[in-house]
Amino acid sequence: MELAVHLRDAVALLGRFPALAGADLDVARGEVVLLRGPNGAGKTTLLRVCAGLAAVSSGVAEVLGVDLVRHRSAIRRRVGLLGHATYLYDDLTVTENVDFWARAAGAEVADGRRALDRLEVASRLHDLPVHTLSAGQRRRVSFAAMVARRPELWLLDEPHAGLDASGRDIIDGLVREAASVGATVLFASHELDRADDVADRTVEVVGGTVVTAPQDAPPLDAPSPLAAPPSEGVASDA
Amino acid sequence: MTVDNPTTGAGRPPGAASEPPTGPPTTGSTATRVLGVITLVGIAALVLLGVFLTPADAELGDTIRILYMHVPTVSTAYLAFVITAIASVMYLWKRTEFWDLFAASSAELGVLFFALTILNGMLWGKITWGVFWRWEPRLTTTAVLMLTYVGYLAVRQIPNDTRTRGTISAVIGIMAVVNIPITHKAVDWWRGLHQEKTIFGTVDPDMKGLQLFTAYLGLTVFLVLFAWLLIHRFRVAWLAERAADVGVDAAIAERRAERAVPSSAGGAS
Amino acid sequence: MSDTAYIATAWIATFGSLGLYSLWLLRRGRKLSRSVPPDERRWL
Amino acid sequence: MRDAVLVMTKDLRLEWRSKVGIGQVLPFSLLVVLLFAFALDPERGVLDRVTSGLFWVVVLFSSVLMIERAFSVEAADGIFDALRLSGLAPAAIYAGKVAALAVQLLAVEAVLAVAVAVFYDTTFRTPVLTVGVALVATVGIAAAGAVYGALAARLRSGTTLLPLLLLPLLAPVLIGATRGFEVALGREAGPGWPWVALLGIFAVVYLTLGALLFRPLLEDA
Repeated sequence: MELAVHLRDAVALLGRFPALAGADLDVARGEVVLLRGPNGAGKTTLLRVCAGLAAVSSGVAEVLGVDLVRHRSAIRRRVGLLGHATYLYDDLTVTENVDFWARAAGAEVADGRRALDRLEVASRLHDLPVHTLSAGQRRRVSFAAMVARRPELWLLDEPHAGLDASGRDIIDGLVREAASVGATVLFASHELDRADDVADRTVEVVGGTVVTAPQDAPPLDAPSPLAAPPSEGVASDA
Repeated sequence: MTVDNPTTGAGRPPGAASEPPTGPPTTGSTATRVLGVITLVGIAALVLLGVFLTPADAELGDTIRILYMHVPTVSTAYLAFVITAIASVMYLWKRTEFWDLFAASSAELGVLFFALTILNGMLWGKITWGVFWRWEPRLTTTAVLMLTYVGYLAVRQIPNDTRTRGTISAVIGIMAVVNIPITHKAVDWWRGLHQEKTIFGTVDPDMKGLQLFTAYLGLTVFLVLFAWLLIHRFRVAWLAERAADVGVDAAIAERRAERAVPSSAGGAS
Repeated sequence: MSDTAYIATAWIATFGSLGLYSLWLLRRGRKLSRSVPPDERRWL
Repeated sequence: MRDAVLVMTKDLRLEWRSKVGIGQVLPFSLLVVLLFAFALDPERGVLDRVTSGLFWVVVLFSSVLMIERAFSVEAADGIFDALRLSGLAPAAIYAGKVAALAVQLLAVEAVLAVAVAVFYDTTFRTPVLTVGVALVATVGIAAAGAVYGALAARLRSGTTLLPLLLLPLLAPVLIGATRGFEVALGREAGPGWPWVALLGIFAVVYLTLGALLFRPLLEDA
């Protein structure tokens, strides 16, 4: 079974702070894996490393057959990342944004519009500048922009955040559909009840490393007040 | 010269040998001591010859004594920026920390030598023109070019991870060095082509005997001095990075410790 | 200030500042060397 | 090439939507033209001697504002990451940004030229040379500006750093463009084309350099 993501003892530094301190992870193609873990555990960095955006300072890191330590920009085109940012130009309208990102990826404008409809972004919003939209609507538009690019590897950082119930259903549907078509999905989430029935497997990220928790691991209680990271003022990610 | 191992970031395999510190306590080494001695002897000779023994110049009078030190200073500065550009290209290609720190060290020396160049130029100007500053081609070019490299050093002060800082510095290092010939040409045309008494006449051929020897002595002394400074500056930069790294292994160990106790301390955020 | 005074200033200022810079470098090197484990010191 | 046009149209549409260039940068440049008039006491005939130099100093300041704006848009909202993932060739993004910047700068320069002609009653005797100098100088400014704009946009104190990095580098452009305009205004004898040639070398050198350097800049700076 060909591996989409293969990490062995991967270390990724944010400044001097080891956001990833030796992570091991194997994800097969077409698998949907949920990343669970407290804030600051390194989930976001793990996703950014898989997207080829964060540098791996030591260890083995191969995504979609590309060695990330040597030339990590090679896989970016084949990866879709959805984070807390919207990745949208505030002053451009919804359609202009989606059209731009679709055509930038070499996809058709029609793909973008279809993705918008899949995300049920009301057509009356299509010609409004993005900054007038609510956070939930913006997240749907950025999700549509990502879907239009048809990435082989979906990296979603708390995709459900800020979405209403119908939005979450749409996203879960899209994730299942993408996995069925052979795409691989890696997503971090705190909504454990909903995420569990979408994900094939759950993996726990703690302290910058991956602990493959058993399927029904007990829910985590709230983390105590957090110790300041040892490095000078580099805030670690969520 | 041992080239750094190909890992790109500052991380290195944990578990370094921890025997008591036996390495040399300073950035000195036999090589630098030899260079150091040669430099000091050379400077002494240069001062002796340049200031006292050589006759005043037929055309430039005593002001040639400043030139003996002035021309080598500016040549070393330009050499420093060429080295920075080459090291920057190598960094963008090889991505090893060695080239990044090498480029930065050379740039810092370049700015120092440019500052001295301007200082000497103004003093020379005071004698020749009676005024510290004239919009004379060489002085103007030096001032403008120095500002582009002050920008280079300013960027390196901004706290950033080493990869980003390295890449941005390399880009500036390359953009700035290409500006040197262009600015030279522009400023020359700007002040018109008539060759007024400029301070940078190449080591003019009609100099002879002792004057010519002193001029070339100056160049060699400054090159050796530059080499000595560059080696030390590079090692200081290298040690600064390693000193910062010392914390990384502890941080990685501490981070992994969180894993053992997942539900109590939680991740640092 | 006579010409020779300017010439003297030029030489003293140049080698003075180079000397100070070198001392600063050596001092900083010595201080940093102490805080770095021995195998870290890489000489050209 | 198609990607470059895509980026350029996106930038120009962004400008058209937000009107920062026309609404803020252009009025700023006209304001500075007035300020210089206040400072230099038009009666004493100083103004017409410094018109071309003043024009280009104003253009340089306006270009810093415009470049800073053009790239702060990209740095916001994680768009820089999206660009890295987008599959757009870095050189295409660079070319698109430079083209968009040049178009906006030329618009500002056109209005500025009218203002200068009116306020300082200057007449551009040889319009062909004037336009030529302006075109080549603007391409040079945009070419160097786009590289520094991209790297300054993601540094924390990038806005204050951009002028320090860019303006010294643009010294040859300021010299070439000013002297080119002096010839165009008929205030200086001699051929104007050497200055255009100098500006041309600057533009070509920095266009190629920018296209080459944008890849590492985008990749992991």
